[in-house]
Amino acid sequence: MPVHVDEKKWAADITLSSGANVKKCMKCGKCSGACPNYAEMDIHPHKFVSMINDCDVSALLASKSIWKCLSCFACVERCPRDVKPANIIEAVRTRVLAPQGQNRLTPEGLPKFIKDLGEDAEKIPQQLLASAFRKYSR
Amino acid sequence: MPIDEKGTFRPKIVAFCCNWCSYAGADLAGSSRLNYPADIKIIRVPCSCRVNPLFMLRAFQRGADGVIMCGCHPGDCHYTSGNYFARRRMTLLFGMLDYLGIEKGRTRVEWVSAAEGQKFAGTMNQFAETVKSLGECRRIEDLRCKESVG
Amino acid sequence: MFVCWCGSNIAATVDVEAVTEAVRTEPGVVVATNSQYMCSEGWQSSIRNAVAEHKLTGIVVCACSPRMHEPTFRKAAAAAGMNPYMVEIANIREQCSWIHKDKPEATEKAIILARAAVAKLNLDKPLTAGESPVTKRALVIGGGIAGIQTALDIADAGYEVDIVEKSPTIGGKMAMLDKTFPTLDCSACILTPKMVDAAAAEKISLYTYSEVESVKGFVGNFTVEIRKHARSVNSELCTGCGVCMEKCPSKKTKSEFNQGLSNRSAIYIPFAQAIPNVPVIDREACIKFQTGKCGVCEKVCTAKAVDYEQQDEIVTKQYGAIVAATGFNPIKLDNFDEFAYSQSPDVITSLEFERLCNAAGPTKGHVVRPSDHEEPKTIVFVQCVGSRSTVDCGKTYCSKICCMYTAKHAMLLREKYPGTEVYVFYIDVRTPGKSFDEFYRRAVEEYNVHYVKGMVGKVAPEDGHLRVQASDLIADKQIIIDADLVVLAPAIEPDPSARALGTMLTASMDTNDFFTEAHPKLRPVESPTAGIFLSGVCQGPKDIPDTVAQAGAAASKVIGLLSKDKLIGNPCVAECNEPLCNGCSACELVCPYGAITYEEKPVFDHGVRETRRVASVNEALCQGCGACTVTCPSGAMDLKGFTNLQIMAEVDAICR
Amino acid sequence: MKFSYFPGCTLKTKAKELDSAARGAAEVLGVEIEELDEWQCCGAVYPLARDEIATRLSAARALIDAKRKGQDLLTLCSACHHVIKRVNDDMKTDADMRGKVNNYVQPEAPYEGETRVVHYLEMLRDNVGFGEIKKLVTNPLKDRKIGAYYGCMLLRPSSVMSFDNPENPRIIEDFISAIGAEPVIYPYRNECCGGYLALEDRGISKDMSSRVMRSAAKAGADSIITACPLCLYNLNENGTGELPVRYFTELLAEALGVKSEGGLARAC
Repeated sequence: MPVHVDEKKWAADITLSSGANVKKCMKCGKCSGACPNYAEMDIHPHKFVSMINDCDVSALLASKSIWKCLSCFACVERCPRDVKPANIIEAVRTRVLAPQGQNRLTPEGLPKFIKDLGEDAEKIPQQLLASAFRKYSR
Repeated sequence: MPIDEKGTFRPKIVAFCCNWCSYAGADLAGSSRLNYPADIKIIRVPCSCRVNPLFMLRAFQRGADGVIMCGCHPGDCHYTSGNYFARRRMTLLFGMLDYLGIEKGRTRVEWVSAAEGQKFAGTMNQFAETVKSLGECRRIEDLRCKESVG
Repeated sequence: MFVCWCGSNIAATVDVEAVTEAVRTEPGVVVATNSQYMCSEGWQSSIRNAVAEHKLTGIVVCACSPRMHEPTFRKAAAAAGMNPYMVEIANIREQCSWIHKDKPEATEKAIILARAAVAKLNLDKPLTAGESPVTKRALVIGGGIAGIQTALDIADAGYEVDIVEKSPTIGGKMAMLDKTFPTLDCSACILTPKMVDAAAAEKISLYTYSEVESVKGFVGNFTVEIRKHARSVNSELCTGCGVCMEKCPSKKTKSEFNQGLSNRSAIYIPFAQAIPNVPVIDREACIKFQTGKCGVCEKVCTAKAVDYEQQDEIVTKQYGAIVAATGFNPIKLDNFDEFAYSQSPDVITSLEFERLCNAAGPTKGHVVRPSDHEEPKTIVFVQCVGSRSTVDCGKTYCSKICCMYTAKHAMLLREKYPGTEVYVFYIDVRTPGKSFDEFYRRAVEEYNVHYVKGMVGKVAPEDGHLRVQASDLIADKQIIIDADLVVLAPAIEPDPSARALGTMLTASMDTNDFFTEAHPKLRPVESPTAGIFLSGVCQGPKDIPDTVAQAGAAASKVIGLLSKDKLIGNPCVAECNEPLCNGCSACELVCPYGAITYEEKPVFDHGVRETRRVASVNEALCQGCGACTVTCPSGAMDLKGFTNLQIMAEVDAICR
Repeated sequence: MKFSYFPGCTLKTKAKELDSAARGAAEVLGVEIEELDEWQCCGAVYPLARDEIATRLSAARALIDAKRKGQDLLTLCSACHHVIKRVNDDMKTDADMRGKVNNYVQPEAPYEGETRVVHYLEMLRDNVGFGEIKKLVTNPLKDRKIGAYYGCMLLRPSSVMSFDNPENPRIIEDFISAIGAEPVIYPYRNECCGGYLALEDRGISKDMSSRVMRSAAKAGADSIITACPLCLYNLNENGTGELPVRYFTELLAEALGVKSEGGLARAC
């Protein structure tokens, strides 16, 4: 985790890469209302939008929500203002993963999960491995 | 080439605006304090269908660098159908002007409603930028007029 | 030449003195001066003096938009004894000083605009406006509370007025409501007397089950065709006894009036207090019309009023003024199925809820779940369904009435069923209006309604409940409620008939199909099209008090118009230069008003007098669009006030 | 009817039955399927970040190949469909992205999103027609109550996917009716199964998948069908185990009387 973060610049970068327009948010909270994984998150989808707007990036980078978002797009679909909270969460996650050695999932780490699954491991579809690496590593 | 003190090219742009929608849209741009270049001068006409292609030719003849016509949105013409006539006339005219070497970027038709001040200013900014990048238009300029005026 | 400062509005970015000096030497300019506020009474008198002193024949005013003060300056010119159409305005405020920051640049532009105006004025000719008579009868389109109130007020002033309503009865949406906020008085109790008054008023004629077919003409002189749909029941003979509805074997059609919560017969009166109290046959649902067999209603009708042969009838009438009062509908919720509206009968709209609450409704006012007719214990209200939304299926505006009626619904529920838990999920609670916020606070403080800030994200019908998932933004926690009934507050939108009507009336509309007013602040009940007035929600979302106020305002504007015997027309109309006209009829074909006809006329051309077929403009019909002028191949057609030469002079001045 | 076909990695390995049944059924339906020559993994995840170019390239290549053949591009796996359809939308609407991708791939002519991306279900609905399928069914799956599981990727975001009504879809239900079974509508059929977290955070996946399966079971379904290998895996491994989960193509093949072994052999 980077210690010194130029919050404004990061907020601008995240906004740009997410393609989301946080200014359009009217703070209705429907994204968080729709989120199927709300309970597991420390910072909820609507807050990602307002915190990016406030350039409050450090807290987002440290949040556990970025690992809990399912990318199911329920928030994107139901947002009445077309703000795209999931895109913002993803953009924050990519920032965290970007520096060397920040990968959440590594080929070396994989055996652990597979061992946990025991015999069932062979049922894992390629799609799961491919998507897990796309989501959690660079 | 008309160049101001700062050394930038200042195009001459004539805008024809219908009284009911786009002229009102221009007024709204004004009352919303939305900026667009002073190079654009608006002529008020009752309807876009009042704009005779000759007026546009006249403008280029007199040294205009760009001409834009604005009217009500299709279907919203105050006079029911005027903008449809205007649209067809301008399509033909612009084709001919292009043939004469007056680039497509110098002519434009845009539908702006009375509520679209933002769109009006945006369109004007864009258009002025395009015309500016195309530079001076002397293709059909009548130099005799120029000299007589001095 | 008069240049206005408009306080600092113009003078701050335009060097008014420089403009005055620059135009002083323009051809034809005799006097050039500037002042603080040209539109003020003091300066208008100084215009009068200048006209007299210098014997001016025309004036140019460099000021705000002609859309703002053209009438003011024309009046001043007329008062000074000048022809009022010898006034030209250079718009140096909206189109110059307000948009440019650089003073030299703005000043330069103002000078050019002033020169163009001078160039145009030099070619101006005195014009005389024609006069046209006023038909002293008004048409109100739409028979809801807006239309009824407008008609009553116009009739009260002594003018004839017709109401055209497309459904079988007048009354509109207000007739469906139970109680009204913030006083909780019964909607029917205050509406039905007005409906009765409208029916009884001598000056009011009702055309129910009728629609406007076409509109021709112009302010003071509209000709309107009204299509009276075939009721299949003779209104003259019908006694309204209702036996036909009782005996009708086709009883499976969803009642429009009850929002589909109950069924009605094929021959029906929408509700007990309907006006007129005459049934119509819904031919789609009628067995007789569909199969040819049945005819029960005809047999049981002792008054012999049922008439299967009845045809649509077209009535043509003349009007001086037309009022649009076409009202609204809640939007369809097909695209909001995250709230499961089409998946569970227990997810209803607020209008359906009104019917459930209403003592005359399908459940006699007993609030029960449509699925099992059980009393709901937990009720969830969801606000802003489709309002304030920028996605395709939503509406960008606030629907204005939902916050208040939801507070009302919540309060009524808690009062009638104290054992219920009532939740309202809101984005913002908007209560501007007299006694409105107090009303909402009562719902919270006295009635213990749970207001939760946060939009509902999903409603899942499961195990006979509706699992409502939302997040409380203030507590920052998730809320999951097993509700028995979910009430959605859909955005409201203009009735779909408004779009076609707008085209017929050439009345402009905004992107949401609300009618546009002539000025958002100063002329809120008039359409920019002369003679067309706006009443009620067709102009924008509003509640009953606002609607009634606007209805009255529209009526007073209509009365003002109808009280005139003659109207001064627009003199800027087309004109045919007869010697140039070649009789080709091109102008006749493009004229949207049918104002051009061809006549055999003596024409004097190059010393020869002969009879030719030439265009002739009816100045009363011509609206001055100028389509004919450009179409004319020989240049015979020109538009007074905007002649070819004038516009070219402006072009020349700008390009100089 | 001839389509270019993008099977995707999983269909070549763990989800062979999804693929083989689809091929077998297509034959009966008179649909010709032409697998793209050298397709690469779509990446399984659509890169939301607008500055990601590399991760869009394989989808772009598939699209360009289909354009070259002048065919619509048929997909089957939900994830592949999602990725390819969205990349195609980028190529259509995002000039900047279009420029960059074309710069990388260097096709003969710049690709501007011309290819139509069609999911197998859309093909059944729009090209073959459910009415036609009904006629071709030789073995109607009578007395089966089937819950459709849509998941996320086919439906959302609807502005791009335009697959069906995202909150109340009909297409798989209509499909179920066409093969003679009874569709069961349940509220969580378009909610996430938690697939992406199935490796890392299995607890969450268990909650999500169980909710979906319970919801279907409560509504009276006797089985669930899906188009997504990850959803299938996840519902099977992490669901409540109440209901069997199968691919929709398997049931289609069954209803059409297609022997799946033949298909399998060919696919291997």
